[in-house]
Amino acid sequence: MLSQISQLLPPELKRLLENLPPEAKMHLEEVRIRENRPLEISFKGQFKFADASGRLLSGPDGAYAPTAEQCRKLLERMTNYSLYAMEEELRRGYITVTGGHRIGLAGRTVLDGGVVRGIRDIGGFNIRIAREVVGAAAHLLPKLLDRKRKTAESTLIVAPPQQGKTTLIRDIARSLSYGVKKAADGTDWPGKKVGIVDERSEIAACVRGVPTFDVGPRTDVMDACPKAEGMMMLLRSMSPEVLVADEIGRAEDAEAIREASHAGVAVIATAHAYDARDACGRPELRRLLQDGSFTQVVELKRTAEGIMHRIYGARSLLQPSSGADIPRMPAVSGFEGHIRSRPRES
Amino acid sequence: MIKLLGAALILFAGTMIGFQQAARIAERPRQLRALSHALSRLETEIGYGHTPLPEALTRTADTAEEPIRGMLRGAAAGLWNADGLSFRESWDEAVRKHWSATAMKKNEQAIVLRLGSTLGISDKDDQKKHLKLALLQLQAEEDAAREEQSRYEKMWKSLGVLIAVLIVILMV
Amino acid sequence: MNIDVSAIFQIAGIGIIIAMIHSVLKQMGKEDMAHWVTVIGFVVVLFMVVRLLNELFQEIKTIFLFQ
Amino acid sequence: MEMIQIVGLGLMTTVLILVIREQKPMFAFLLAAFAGLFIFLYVAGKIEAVINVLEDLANRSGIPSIYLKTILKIIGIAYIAEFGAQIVRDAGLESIASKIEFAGKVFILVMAIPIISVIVETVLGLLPAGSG
Repeated sequence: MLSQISQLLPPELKRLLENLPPEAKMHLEEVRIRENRPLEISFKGQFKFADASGRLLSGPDGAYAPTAEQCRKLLERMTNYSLYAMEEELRRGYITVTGGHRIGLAGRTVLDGGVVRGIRDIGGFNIRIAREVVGAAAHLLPKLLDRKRKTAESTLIVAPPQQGKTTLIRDIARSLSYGVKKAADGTDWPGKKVGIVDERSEIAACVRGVPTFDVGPRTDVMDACPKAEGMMMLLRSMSPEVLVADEIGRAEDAEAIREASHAGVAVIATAHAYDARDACGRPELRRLLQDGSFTQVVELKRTAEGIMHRIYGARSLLQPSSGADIPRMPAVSGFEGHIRSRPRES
Repeated sequence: MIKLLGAALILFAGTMIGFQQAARIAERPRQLRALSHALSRLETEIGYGHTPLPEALTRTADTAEEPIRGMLRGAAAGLWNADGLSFRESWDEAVRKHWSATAMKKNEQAIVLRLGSTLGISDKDDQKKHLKLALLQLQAEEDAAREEQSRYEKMWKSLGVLIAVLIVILMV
Repeated sequence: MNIDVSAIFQIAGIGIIIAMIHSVLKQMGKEDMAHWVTVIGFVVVLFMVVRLLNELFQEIKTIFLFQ
Repeated sequence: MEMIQIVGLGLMTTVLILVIREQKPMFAFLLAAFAGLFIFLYVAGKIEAVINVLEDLANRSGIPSIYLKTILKIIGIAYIAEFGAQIVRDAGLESIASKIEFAGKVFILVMAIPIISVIVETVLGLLPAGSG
C-alpha cells in the first residue's frame, strides 16, 4: 500500500517515508506535505513531524521541509504529468490516485465568474492513505440486513472525517455482494447486486473502470461520476438491489436517494457529521430520514481500541428530543461494535 | 595508380558529403512537418481526449515516424522510471538525446525545449495555447526551411563535387 | 625544370572550379562566401606563379652573370 | 621537337585562358603569366649553351671579359624587361608596360656606357691625329 504512494513521491521524500519506524509505516494515515514547511505525518490518530532521516519528532523544529522543486515533482507525478486532465479534480480540491488514496490540495484558487475553476500554485498536499480492511463491517453487518424484505436496510453512516467511513462502506459493499454465510441467526444470506457510485474513486479505487479493491463479485462501479447522476444511471441500467455512495449531502443527491428508495433499492451512504444528532440538523439529511429513505443511522467513533459504532433508528432520532439524551432503539446497546483495524497490504 | 585511387576516393567522398548535406536540408522541412503533426496530435489528445501526458505521448509516438517517435517515446519512458524526474527533465533529456538523429536545428530545439517546460503543468486552455504557439513557431521555421531547401539543396550537391575536385587538383 | 606542364592544367583547373563554386554560391545568395573562395583560390594560384617567377629570376641571374 | 612542345603548350594555354576569362579574368591573367614564365624558363635553359659558346669565343679572341659580361647583362635586362612588359600588357595596362620597357632601355643605356666609351675611344684612335 505504501509503495503505491511512495512511487508518487520525489526520491528524497520516498526515502524518508521508507525510513519511518515500522509502526508508523504500518498505520500511516496521512502524509502532509507543505512547501518549505515541516513534513507532518499522521498514524493511529496522532500527528508527528519527521526529519530527513525518518525519525519522528513531536514538534516542528528540525523537521524536514520539502522544497518547492519536490512539491512540483509530486504534483506532476500524482497528476500523471497531466494537470490539464484533472480540472474536475482541481475544482473539487483533491485528486484520487491509484489505490484509492486521496490527495487533498491547497493553494491559490482560480476564479471564473465567482466560481472556483481550479487551484494553481499548489503549496500544500495531504496524502490520505486508503486502507482496505476486509472484515471491517463484520460486526455491523447483521444490523444492516432486513430479513423480511430479503434486502439491506437503507442506512446512513455519519462520522467526522478520518473515522473510517469509506473503509467501512467499502467492506459493507463487499460483504453484501459476497453474501453472508452463517449470519447471526445461522442462516445464509445470499449476495446482492450492489451498485457503487464512486465519485472520488475512493471506495473501489478504479483504474480504467476496473476496481482495484475487492468490492465483491456482484458489484458494479460507476467511477468518477457525480453521485446523483450516477445513482440514477445505475438505477436505470444496472438494476442494483443495494446502492452504495460516499459523502452525500447535496440536494440532488437527496433527490436521487429518494428515487432509489421509491424503486425499492436500499441505499447505504455516508455523510459528514459529528454525530447522529448533528446529521439530523442538516436539512437534506433530515428530510431523507423523515420520508423514510433511510431507516437507520450509524454513528462511528474512533477510540484507542478501534472504531466503535452506534446505531439509531431513523424515527426515534427524529422525535423532538428535549434533553441531551438521545433516544435509543431497544435493540441497540452503546458503542458495542468493535471494528478491528487490521490493515492488509494490498 | 595509388594516386588515381586516392583521387577517386576523395572525389567519391566529397560527392557523398555534398549529397548528404543536400539530403539533410531536404529532410529538415519534412521532419518539421512531422513534428508539427505530432504536436497537433498531442494537442488533440490533451485538449479533447484529456489523455494523461505519458499515454498521450506514447500514442502520438505510435503515429509519428522516426526520429520523432524515438523522442516522444523517450520522453514518456523517462517519466515513470525510478529517478523521479520531472516532466521537463525527462523531456529535455529525450530531446537532447535524439536531436542529433534529426536534421533539425537549434531554433527548433529551443522551441521544443520551451514547450517541455510548460507541458503538463497547467490547465487545458493553457496547454492548448502553449502547443498552438509552438506549432506556430514551428510553422514559421518550416517555411524558412522550405525556402532554404529550394536554395541550398542543389548548391550542396554541386558544391560537394566541386570541392572534391578542387582538393584533387591541389594535391596532384 | 622541376615544375611540370601539369601545373598549367592545375591552375586552369583551379580557376574553373573556383569559378563554378563562386557562381553556385552567388546564385544561392552567399556572396560573401563566394568572395572568400575566390580570394583563397587566387592566393593559391598566385603562390604558384610567384614561385615560378622566383625560379625564373634566379635562372636569369645565373645565366646572364648578374652577381 | 621542343618547338612543337612549346607551341602545343601555348595553344593549349590559350584555349584554357579563353575558357577561364569568361568567369574569372584574374585567373586568366595568372594562367597567362604562368605559361609565359614557363616558356621563358624553358628557353633560358637553352640560351645557356649559346652563352657558353660566346664566352669561349671571347676568351680565344682576347676581348676583355668585362665587355662580354656587360653585353650579357644587357641581353638579360632586355629579356626581363620584355617579359615583364608583355605580361603587364596582357593584363591590359599599357602604360605600366611602357614604363617597364622604358626602365629597361635606361638600364641598358647605363650598362652600355663603358662599351660606348671604349668604342668612342677606339674610333678616336683610328682617326689621324691632326686631321681635326
